[in-house]
Amino acid sequence: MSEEHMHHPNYLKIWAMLVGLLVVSVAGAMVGIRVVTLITAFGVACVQAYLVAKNCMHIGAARRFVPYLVATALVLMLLFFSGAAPDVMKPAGVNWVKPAWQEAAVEHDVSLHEARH
Amino acid sequence: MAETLTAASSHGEHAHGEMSFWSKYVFSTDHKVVGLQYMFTGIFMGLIGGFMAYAFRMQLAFPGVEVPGYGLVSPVDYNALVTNHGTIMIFWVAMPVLVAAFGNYLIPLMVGADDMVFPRLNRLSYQVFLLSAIVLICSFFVEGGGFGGAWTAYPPLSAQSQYNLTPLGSSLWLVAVGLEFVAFLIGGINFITTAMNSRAPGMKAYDIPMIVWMIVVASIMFMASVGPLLAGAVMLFMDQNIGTAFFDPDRGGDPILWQHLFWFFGHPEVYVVLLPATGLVADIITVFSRKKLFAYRTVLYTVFATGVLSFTVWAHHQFVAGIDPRMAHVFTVTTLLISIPIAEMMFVYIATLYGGSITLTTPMLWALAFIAEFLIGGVTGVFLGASGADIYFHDTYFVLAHFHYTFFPIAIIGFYAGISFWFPKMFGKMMNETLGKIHFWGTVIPFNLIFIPLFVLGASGQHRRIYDFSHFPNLSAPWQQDLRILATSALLVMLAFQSVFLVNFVWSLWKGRKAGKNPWKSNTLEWTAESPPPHGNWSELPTVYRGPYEYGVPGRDSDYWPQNEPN
Amino acid sequence: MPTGRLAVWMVVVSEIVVFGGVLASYIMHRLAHDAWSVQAAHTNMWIGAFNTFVLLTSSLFVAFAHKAAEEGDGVKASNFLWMTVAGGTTFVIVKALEWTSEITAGYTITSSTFWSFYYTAAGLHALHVIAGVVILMIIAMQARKQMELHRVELIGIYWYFVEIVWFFLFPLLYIAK
Amino acid sequence: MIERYLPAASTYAGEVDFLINLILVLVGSCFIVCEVVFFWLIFRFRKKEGVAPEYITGELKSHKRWITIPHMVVLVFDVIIVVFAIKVWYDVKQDLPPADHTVRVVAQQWAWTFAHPGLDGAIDTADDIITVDELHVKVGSLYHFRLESRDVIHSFSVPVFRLKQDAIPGRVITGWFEATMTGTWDIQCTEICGIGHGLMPARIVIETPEQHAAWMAQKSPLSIAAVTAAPSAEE
Repeated sequence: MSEEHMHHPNYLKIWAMLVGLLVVSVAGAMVGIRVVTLITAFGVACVQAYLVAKNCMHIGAARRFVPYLVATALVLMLLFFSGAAPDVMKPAGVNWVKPAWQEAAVEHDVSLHEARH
Repeated sequence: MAETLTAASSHGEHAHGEMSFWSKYVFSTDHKVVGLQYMFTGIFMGLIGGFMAYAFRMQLAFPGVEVPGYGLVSPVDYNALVTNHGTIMIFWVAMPVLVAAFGNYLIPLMVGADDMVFPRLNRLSYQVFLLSAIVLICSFFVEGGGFGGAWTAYPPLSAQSQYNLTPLGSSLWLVAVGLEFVAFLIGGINFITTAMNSRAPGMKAYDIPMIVWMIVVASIMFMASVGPLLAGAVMLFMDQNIGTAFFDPDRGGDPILWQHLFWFFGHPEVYVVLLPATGLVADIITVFSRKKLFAYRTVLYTVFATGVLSFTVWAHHQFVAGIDPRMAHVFTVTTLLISIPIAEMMFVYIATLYGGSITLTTPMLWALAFIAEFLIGGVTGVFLGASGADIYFHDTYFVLAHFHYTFFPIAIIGFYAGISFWFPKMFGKMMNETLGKIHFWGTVIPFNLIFIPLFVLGASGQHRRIYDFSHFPNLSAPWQQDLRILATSALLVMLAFQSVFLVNFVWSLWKGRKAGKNPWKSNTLEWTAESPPPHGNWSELPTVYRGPYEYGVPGRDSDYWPQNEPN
Repeated sequence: MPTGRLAVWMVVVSEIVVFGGVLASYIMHRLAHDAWSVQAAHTNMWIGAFNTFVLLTSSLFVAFAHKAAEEGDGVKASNFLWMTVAGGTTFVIVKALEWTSEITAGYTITSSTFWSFYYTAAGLHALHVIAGVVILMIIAMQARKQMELHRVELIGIYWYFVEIVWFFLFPLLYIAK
Repeated sequence: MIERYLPAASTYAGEVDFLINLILVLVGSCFIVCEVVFFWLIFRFRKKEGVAPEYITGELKSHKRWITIPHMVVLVFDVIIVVFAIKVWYDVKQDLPPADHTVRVVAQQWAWTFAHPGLDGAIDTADDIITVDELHVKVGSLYHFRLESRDVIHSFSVPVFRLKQDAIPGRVITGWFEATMTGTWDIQCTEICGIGHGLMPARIVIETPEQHAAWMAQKSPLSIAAVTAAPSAEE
């Protein structure tokens, strides 16, 4: 096996934390306030991912190059998102519009409006 | 642990002693055999790609004429030919020959390892690659013909068969490209781990030959950029065959998304093939000018800078493709920024020549031609990266000539430089210098005569992927047709001269002078093995004492100082 | 650093960008189309939460297996790995039942782009789970014979990665409505 | 460089050409210096008997200068090019001056359909003049074009205007041009759009206001109606 034995944290404790976080994210969704739901859901996902990467995947025990590369991959995805979103995510921009998307959004608003009344 | 494991597995292979032809050459796990398999497959695909170029260039020069050996080039054929010429030359020639063939052959030899760390994965990588090549070739012969929507495969044209009329051809094309990516992901992981973990004792980061660094950085870039396109390929495949609407604007999708997914990979891909070529040029010019590489660390930093910046420039391919005009400003700045590390790399190579003792052997000629020709490709890129000028040049023959001035030096000149330099190591024989020089001039001069006319045609507004320009009054002036004929004639000459290379290759294999271990008096480790190296490379693995470019060190009798020679 | 571990991390990095491509595309569309919340309301959060729990627990066993393998106890490691296999299989079965009910309710992959993304992202993840289960079984059989014990750690890293992807898929597909 | 092959026929064509010439001069001079130095070095340091190669690491500051100074020059040139490129791009693509007229350009496999405003001066009315593969514009008037595609991606390129814009299905993209000389020129589709991509030529006819009025009188549905109505009024 590896030269140095890995430091093994108490996996049961981490498992309990992860389950607790899962309960939090489900509970956040039950509250019914959109902002709270989104914050708990994605906040929990990030915390869970960090816990697993640090304690179970032992990312710290890997060569320093590895966490940098993982971080780079994540940054690249952020970069891709920010490069593509101004075109793909928007129904209109400078000197261009997507008529079908705008119509769909209007229809959705109308149906929401009708549903409320 | 890793080292003992690899050693154990490769010794397991040795234990068989005399292996049958099949296990020695076809299903071999030896990195050298896998590298040569990649190389010969690449050459074979290159012949197909060259033949395609011949067919459509003939059509352009002599519209409607029966092309000898092909027949009439219909508009359908024309589109399929240009599409598959581009796809083949980038994914099935440049990638396998530069990254996989030289990477497989050279990395273990240059870092002093007996094989790749995962020999069986290496074999798998080649098998997947071969399968992808077979799928691609099959796609030409299915009903409806090969895919004809350009190598960029923009949907909705590529996504919906009522538009492209090649329902099966476009799906097979996509599957082939996807398989090819998987092959190179597997191969790339092998290159990175081998270079990081199997280096000879004493070989520190700055003692690694440039080509190894470059292939490793290229593999990392490939690994980090190909994912979104693989995901996009899955989405496009489902659009084609299941009826989803990821790229269909009428049903909530967006065709521009594909362009972003494609070019987010597509631009780093250019540097993925560029870096290995520049790496081998660095190794060759230092040997034949008997000079230490000028500012080794600077070169390395320029490589890293290029690698990082290359991820930030992708939308310059989409300036006029419907992206928001404000985004073009960002991508113009990043695109022109990337010219700095690349220019610096070229400056370093030119500076390396200073004070040298230059012999113009065939590999050196190729390496110098790479620098001279790539400079043209580099400077013409500035016209296209500057958003305002790109409005005019986008999708004209100017673009086409520009990227052929980058890809031809990379893939073809780079390949010939590498093969003429490492041929003695690969096959134990020297190549014929006279034939090599005839082939060199017979390739490089016609190459310029093909593409300089195309720059002029592009500047006069000639746009791409048109099978017959006589429908466009502004493009059918006699002087324009003359330039097209000139380009085609030069292509024919260039293709004919490639037979000199094939003759030289076969003749040298058969009758070439015995090479010995180190015919070029080079420093790097591969030259300390037998030519050709046996399975396992060395009977005793080498130890490294210094960097790879210690040529002409003052106070020594010989002008070179091999890496493995104790002080 | 052991070669195998380095290689698995490389696999993880290349997978991050594959899933990153799908998820970035999905998020862009999701933010662009408020109307998708109507479609997203039809996914069942409780099934998703149950599957999260199953994956969480299965990777607990992988952690135990890794520890056992380091101590050289292949049989114990193998037992834990088989429990992980059971978890992965449960995940796939639950997923299959869930999809069956959605498809019979009329929400197929071509119903709308939301459902296309839903099936693509979850399907790609499920394929990774299935592949992981197959590899886990091979390694469990080897570990029982005390062979290749270092591989227990390697499949563990991959399995955790699959789990982390699910951590993000769960809110994206089931909670954000 | 471009005017030698193709006249400049729009208000911004001169700007684009100037940018291209500027880049040509800047990178061209870099390129020539590089190649001259390169070939001179190959000649000067060819192998001579008894002359040993020099040992230069390139790590010394005095040596690195030979790299860093050209590198700064490239940087300065880049900055100049970026400034002009952004200026041109802003004028051509981002900033829309107020229009005199608007035309609708619709691309499909494999033809261009142009909707010109008729006598009422507005598009999307009964008075529109619809033409296929022929766009008529007045010299000296500022046009907006609304670009659409019915099926796949096409690209609307008018080389004499130095104008190019892809037509994306699902999007309406607006751009502008103002012609400065009369004549008839090519419109190209520059994005591959299927098997008929090579058969998608159109023409742009730039006319004097008088010619344009005459053309409009002949083609406009309103004036045709007036002409057919006129004889009965005279009788």
